[in-house]
Amino acid sequence: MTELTMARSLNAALHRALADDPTVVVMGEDVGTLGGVFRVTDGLLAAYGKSRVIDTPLAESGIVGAAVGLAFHGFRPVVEIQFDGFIYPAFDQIVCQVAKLHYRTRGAVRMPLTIRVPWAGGVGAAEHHSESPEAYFVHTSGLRVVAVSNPADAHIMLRQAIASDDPVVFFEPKLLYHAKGTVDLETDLADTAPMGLARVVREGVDATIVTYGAQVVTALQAATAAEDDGLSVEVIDLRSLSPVDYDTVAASVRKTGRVVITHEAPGEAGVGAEVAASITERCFDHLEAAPVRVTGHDIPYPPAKLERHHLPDLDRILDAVDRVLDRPHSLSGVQL
Amino acid sequence: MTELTMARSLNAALHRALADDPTVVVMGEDVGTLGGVFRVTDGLLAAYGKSRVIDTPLAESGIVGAAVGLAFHGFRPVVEIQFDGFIYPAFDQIVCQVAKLHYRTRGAVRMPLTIRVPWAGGVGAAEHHSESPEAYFVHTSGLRVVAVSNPADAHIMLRQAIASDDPVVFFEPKLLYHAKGTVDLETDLADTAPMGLARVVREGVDATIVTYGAQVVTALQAATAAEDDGLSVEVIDLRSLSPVDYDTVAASVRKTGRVVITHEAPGEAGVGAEVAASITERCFDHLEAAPVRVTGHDIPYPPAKLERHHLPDLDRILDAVDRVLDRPHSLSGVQL
Amino acid sequence: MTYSPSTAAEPATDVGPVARLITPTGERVADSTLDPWAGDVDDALLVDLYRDMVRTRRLDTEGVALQRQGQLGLWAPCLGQEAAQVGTARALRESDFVFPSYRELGVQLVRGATPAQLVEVWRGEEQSMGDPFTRNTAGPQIIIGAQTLHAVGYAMGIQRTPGADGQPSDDVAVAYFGDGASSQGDVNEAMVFAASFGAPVVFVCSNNQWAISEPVAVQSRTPLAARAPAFGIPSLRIDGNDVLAGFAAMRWALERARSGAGPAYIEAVTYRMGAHTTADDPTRYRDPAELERWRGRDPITRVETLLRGRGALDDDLVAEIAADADRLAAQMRTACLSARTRDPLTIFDEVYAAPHTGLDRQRRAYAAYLDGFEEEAR
Amino acid sequence: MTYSPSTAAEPATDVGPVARLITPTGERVADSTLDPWAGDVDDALLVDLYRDMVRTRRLDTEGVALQRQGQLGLWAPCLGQEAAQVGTARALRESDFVFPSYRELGVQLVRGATPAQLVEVWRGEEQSMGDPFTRNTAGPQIIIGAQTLHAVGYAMGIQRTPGADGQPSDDVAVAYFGDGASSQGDVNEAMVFAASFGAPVVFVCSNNQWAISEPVAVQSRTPLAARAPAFGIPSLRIDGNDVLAGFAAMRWALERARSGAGPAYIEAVTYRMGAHTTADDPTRYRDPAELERWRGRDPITRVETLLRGRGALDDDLVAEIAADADRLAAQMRTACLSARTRDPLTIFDEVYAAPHTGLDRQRRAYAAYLDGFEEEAR
Ligand SMILES: Cc1ncc(C[n+]2csc(CCOP(=O)(O)OP(=O)(O)O)c2C)c(N)n1
Ligand SMILES: Cc1ncc(C[n+]2csc(CCOP(=O)(O)OP(=O)(O)O)c2C)c(N)n1
Ligand SMILES: [Mg+2]
Ligand SMILES: [Mg+2]
Repeated sequence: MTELTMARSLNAALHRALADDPTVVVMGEDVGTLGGVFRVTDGLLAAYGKSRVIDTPLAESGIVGAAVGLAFHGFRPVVEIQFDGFIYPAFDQIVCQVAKLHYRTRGAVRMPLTIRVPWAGGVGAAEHHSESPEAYFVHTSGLRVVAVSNPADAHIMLRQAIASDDPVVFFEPKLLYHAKGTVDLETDLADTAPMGLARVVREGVDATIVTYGAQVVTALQAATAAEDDGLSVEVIDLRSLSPVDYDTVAASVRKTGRVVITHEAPGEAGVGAEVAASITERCFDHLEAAPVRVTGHDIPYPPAKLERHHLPDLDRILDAVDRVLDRPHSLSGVQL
Repeated sequence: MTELTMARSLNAALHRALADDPTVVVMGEDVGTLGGVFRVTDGLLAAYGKSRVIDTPLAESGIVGAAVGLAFHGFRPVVEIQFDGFIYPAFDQIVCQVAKLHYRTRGAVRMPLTIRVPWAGGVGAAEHHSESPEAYFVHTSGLRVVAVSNPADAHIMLRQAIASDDPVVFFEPKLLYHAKGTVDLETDLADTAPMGLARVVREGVDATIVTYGAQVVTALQAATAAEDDGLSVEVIDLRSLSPVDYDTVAASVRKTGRVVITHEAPGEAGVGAEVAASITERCFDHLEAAPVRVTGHDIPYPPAKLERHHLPDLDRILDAVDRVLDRPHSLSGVQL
Repeated sequence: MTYSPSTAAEPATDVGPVARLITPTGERVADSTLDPWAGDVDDALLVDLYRDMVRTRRLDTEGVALQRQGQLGLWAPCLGQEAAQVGTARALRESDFVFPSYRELGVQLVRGATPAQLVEVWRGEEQSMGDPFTRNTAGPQIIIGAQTLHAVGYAMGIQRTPGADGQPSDDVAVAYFGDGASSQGDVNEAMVFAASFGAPVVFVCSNNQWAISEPVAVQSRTPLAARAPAFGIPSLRIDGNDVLAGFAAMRWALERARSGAGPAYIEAVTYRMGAHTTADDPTRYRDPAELERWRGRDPITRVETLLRGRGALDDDLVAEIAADADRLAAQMRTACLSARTRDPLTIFDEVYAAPHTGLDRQRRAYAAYLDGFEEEAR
Repeated sequence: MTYSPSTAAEPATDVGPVARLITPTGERVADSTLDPWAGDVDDALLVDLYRDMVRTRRLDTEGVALQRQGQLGLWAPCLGQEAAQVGTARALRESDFVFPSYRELGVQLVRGATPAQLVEVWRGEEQSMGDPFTRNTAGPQIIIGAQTLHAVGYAMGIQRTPGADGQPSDDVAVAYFGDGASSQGDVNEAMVFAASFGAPVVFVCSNNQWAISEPVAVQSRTPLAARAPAFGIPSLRIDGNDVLAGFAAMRWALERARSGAGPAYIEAVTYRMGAHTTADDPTRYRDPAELERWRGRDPITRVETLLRGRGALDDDLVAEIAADADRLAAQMRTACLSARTRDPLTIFDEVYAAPHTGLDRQRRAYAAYLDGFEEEAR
C-alpha cells in the first residue's frame, strides 16, 4: 500500500500496463517528452521508448483514427485527449469506428482502446477546459464509459480499462489529480471486482445520493453535513457509467425510497436522466418521491469565475436531499 | 392548401425562406445541381443562383465551420448534412462553436443556423444511413432541436427554424419524405404557434404515448389497434426535443397516469430517458406506473435486414402499453 | 521564400498530365517513371490483369441487376474504374493490409472476397465482407475518408512489429479513397501522421471526377496528386484507366514503403461511368459528351487490343474469360437469392467483446418478447 | 506526372529560407517579393510598428505577472512573437475581420482591444473580448484551428455582400493560427473551402516552432508554407520576427484577396520565447541553446537598432514609448484588480437569443434558491 495522488496512481497503472503487455502503446499530444500536461504519462517515454509512447501531431481525429488502425494490427492503444473539451474533433472516429468495428465485423476486429480524458470543472480553467461530455459516450452503444473518484480506483480501473477487449472512455476528474489516497500497486487484476460495479461509499437509510467523479467527494461532504441534521444518507459512486450497476443502485433505493442524482454535466438528456428513468423503472413501488437531479445547468460551461454557480455544490445537494425528503426548509422547493 | 409530400413541403419552405430573406443561404453536399439526394433542395440553385445555394466540398466540419463564419457576417445559413450518420465530423463545430458563440459573446454574435438532417431508419439503408443522433444535440446546451412527423409541420417548422435567431438542429425522417399531407403554403409565420410546442395528435384517457418523428405514425397505428382492445390511448408528438413542451406532456400524463415513451435511438441516455425523468419529476403523484421506454436497443444500428428488430414497431409499442397498464398479456412483462 | 501553386494551370478535372504505359488505343508506350516497375510484366500477367478486370465488370453488372430486381438494398457501381482497382491491388502481397472505400469491388475481388461476401453487405445482411483478417482487407468504409487514418495506424503497427528475424516487417498498409474524400479533414490528418511517422502506407486516390453530383473542381483547384508532396509524401499521377500503370505505380509506392522510405501517394485519374449508386440519377448533373469521351478511354478495351495485337489473347481466350466471369456472377446471384437473414437475436451479439449487464438484460427481454409471439402463435 | 516533395530538404524547424526586410542585426535588406509592398513605409510608420510591439510586450509581461500573483487563471505569453502579430495586423483596415487564436495579444491590441478586455478573458470573467463587431475581431479561439473555417465562411459572406456601390465589398477575413494547428483537419478543410470558392481570406500561420512540448517537426516534414500551394493557395514564408516583412507580406496577401484573386497564406517563422502558458514548464522539453539563439533574433531590438541608426528613434522617444506602454499596463492591472464578477444569474443569459422554456424554468429555480440563502441570512 502506497500513499499516492490520483495523477501518480494513474501513472503507475500506465507503467504497469506498458511493462506487462507489449501490445500497449500510449499516444496523444504531449504525452512523451512532457509527460502530459498533467504529468500522468510522466516517465513513460524514458522507460519504454518512442515506439511505445508516442507524441502525435495535433489532431484528435488523427489520434483516435490511427489508434483504430493500431488496434486492427493487434495493439492496445491508450489514447490521451488533452482536455475534455478537445474530444469532439475525434467524435466521428469514436462513434462510427471505435464503437462499431467489433459489431460490424461480427467480433473479428477488437477495439481495445482506452481513451483517457482529463475531465470536468471546478479548477478555474479557461473555456473548453471544464467540460463533462460523458453522456455523449454513454448514449453511444459499443463503448464502455467509466469515471474515477479516488486514487485507488483510478489505478485499478485504468488497468482494467486497458485490459478490456472493449473500448473504454475513461474520465479522470482534473479536480482530484492531486488528491491523495492509499493505492495497492501490487494488486493482481484477476483478484479485483469487475470494472462495471458501483460502490456504496457511505451507508445510510433515509436517502440515496447517486453520483460519480469529483462529485463523489461533494456528495460525501453533503452526507456528513446531513448527519448533523439527523439524516442518514447513503452515497453511491457509480464508477461505471455504461453499463450502470443497477443492482447496487436499486438495492439502495429500495432501502431508502428516496434518491438524489448529481453530476456536473448539464441535466438535459444527461447521465442523471438515464439513472433517474432506470431507477423509476426498477423501483417504482419503492419510491417515496420522484428522483431528484442536481446537475450543471443547461448552459454552456460559464466563465471560470462563475463556475461555482454552475456546479452542484454541498448546498445544492443538501437542498436536493431536503426536497426528496419533502423537508420544509428546502430552498428551491418552489415548483416553478 | 396543397397536397404535398414531406420532401416537397420542405422544398417549398426553403424556396420561401430564400425568397423572403436575402440573408438565407443553403449549403451542403450536392444541394445545388443535384437538388440534394432527397431532392429537398431541388430547383433552388436555378432559382437563386450559386451565391445563395452552395455545393460545398465534401467535408462536414468545413460546411458547418464555414456556416459559422457566414453567420458572423450576418447570414442565416441552412446547412444540409447528407445523412444522419455523417453529422459527426461536424460535431466539434456544432458543440463548441455553433452552440456556444452566442453565449460566449454575450449575445453579440448570433448563430441562426439551421442544420437539416435526413434522419433515422426503417428505409433499408446501408450502414451509417439510419442513425438517430438527436440525443447528442438535445444534451448540448445552446442548441434547439426539432423533429418533424408530417408535411404540414415540416413546412412551418422549417420556416420557423430558419427564422429562429438560435441554431436549430432539424431532423427530417427519411421514412416520411414521400408521405403526403395537406400543407398551407400561405401561412404567415406570425400567425403560427411557436416552434417549441408539442401536439396531442390523438386524444385518450388510459395511457399516453410520447414520441416524435416517424414513430408518431407507428404510435398512432398502435393507438388505433389498442382501441380495438378497448383502450383509449393519447398520442403526443413532441416536435421540439429541446426544449420539450412539458406543459402539454404533463397535462396528458396527469390525465392518464400512464406513459409510454418511444423513439428509434438507443434508450441509454436517450431523449426518452430525459422525458421519463422529467415526467416523473413533474407528475410523480399522478403516475400509476413507471414510465415505460420503447426504444432502439443499445446496439449499433444493425444491418438493414435486421432493422425491424431494432426499431420499435406497432407490436412493441402495444406491448409497452400493456405493460404500463399492468395488463396480463404483455409479452415481455417478465422482469429480468 | 515564395511558394506558388505552380500546378494551378493544370486542371483538377479530366485527365491532364498523367503517367501511362498503355494508351486508350492499346499501344504500349514508354514512361520513365513507371517503366522500371513494369519491365518484368509479361503477357501472362497482363492477361491475368485483364481477367480480373473482366470479372470485376461482370460482377458489377450483376450487382446493378440484382439491385434493380430488388435483391440488394444498394449497389455502388465501379464501371470504368476496374483498372485503377485491379492494377494497384494486384501489386500487393497477401500480408499487406488494405482499407478500401465502398466502391472498391475490384480491390475486394483481387483480395479474395467471395461473391457471397460481396452481396451480403449490399443486401443488408452484414456490414463487413467477412473477417478482415482472412484476407487482410477491411470491409468497405462508408464514412468518407475515415479509413485513411486506419491505414496509417495499421502502418504504425507494422513499424512496431518485428518479424521472426527481429527486423521490422516490411508489410505495407493501403488506403483507397475518392476525389471527394480528399477534402475531408481525416484524409489530410492521415497524410500528416503518415509523414510525421514515416509510416509504410500507400494512399490510393481514385479520382473518378465526381463525388456524387459534384465535379472534382469543387474539391480542388489543383491536381490531387499535388497535395501529398506538401505533406512530405511523394506522389504519382497516373492514367487510372491503364491497369499496367496502376500496377507499376503501386510497385513503386510499395517498394518505397517496404524499404523504410515512408508513405507514398497515387492519384489514379479515372472516371465513374455509372451512377454514384443505384439510388442516383447522373443525368441530372452530367454532360453526356463527357461520358462519351471517357467511353473512348475504356480500361478493358485497351488491354484487350494490346494483347490481341501481341497474339496473347484471341477469341477463345476472351470467351473463356467471359465464361469464367459469368460463373462468378452466377455464384453471386445464387448467394444473393439464397441468403437467409440471420437470427434476430444476433443483433445483440458482438456489441461488446465481454458480457455487458445492460445489454444482456435487453437481449433477454427481447428474447422473451419474441418467445411470447411464438407462444401466442401456438 | 510525378510530384515529389521538392521542399523535403528544407527543415520544417527553425528558420530556413524566409523572406525578410530587416535582419536580426537591424539592417534593412532588399527582398524582391516583399519590397514592392514596403516601398512606401516611412520611418514614422516604422516607429508606430515599434510602439505597438513594445506595448504588446509590456502588456504580455504584465499578464504573466498578474497570473503569477493569482489575479488571472491563465496567460498565454506571446513574448518573441510581437512582430508577426503587429506587422500583419497593422496592414489591415478596420472593416476587415480577424479570427485570432488565444496567443494573439498583439493582434487584439492593434485591433483595438482595451486592456480591460484583454484581462477579463484570462481572469475567467468573460469568454470573449467584448463585442467582436465593435472592432471586427473575434475573441480568442481555444479549439485549435476551428477559427480558420470561420474566417473562410466570413470571407464567403464578403463575396456575397455588395457594398453601397453594388460592387462586392473588397474586405478580407483573416485567420491566425499556430504551427501545431496546421495538423488539424479543420485547417486543411479551411484551405479546401477557401480555394474552392476563391474566398478573400488570408491565413496567417505563426510558426513559433512549438506546440506546447512538440517541436514543429512532429507536425510537418516540410515547411508549413508549402502546404498552401498544394490546395491552390499561394504562400509566403517570412521571417516572423521582422515586423516590416509581416507588414509587407500581409499587404501582398490582402491586395490579392481584395482584387478577387482569392486566398493567400503567410507562414511567419518565429519563436515562442516564453512558456506555452503560465501552466507550462518549457525547461522540461526545450534546449536552452535554442532559446539563446532566438534571443539574438529579437523582433523589437532589430527595429530599434534600425531606427536609431537612421536617427528616427532616440533615448527620449524610446523612453516615451516605454512610458506609454507602462501606462497601458497599469490600466490593465487596474482593470484586473477592480474586476467584479458579474451577477450569478447572468450565467443563464444569452444561452439562447429567444426565450427557452426549459432554461427559463431553471433560471427561476436557481434565483429562488439564491433568494432562499438571502432569506436565511436575514
Ligand atoms: C462523412 C461522409 N459524408 C458524406 C457522405 C455521403 N457520400 C457518400 S459517397 C459521397 C461522394 C464521395 O465521393 P468520392 O470520395 O469522390 O468517391 P466516389 O463515390 O466517387 O467513389 C458522399 C458525399 C459519406 N458517406 N460520409
Ligand atoms: C482541439 C484542441 N486540441 C488540443 C488543444 C490543447 N492545446 C492548446 S494549445 C496547443 C498547442 C498549439 O500549438 P500551436 O498551434 O503551434 O499554437 P501555439 O500554442 O504555439 O501558439 C494544444 C495542443 C486545444 N486547445 N484544442
Ligand atoms: Mg469520386
Ligand atoms: Mg506553435
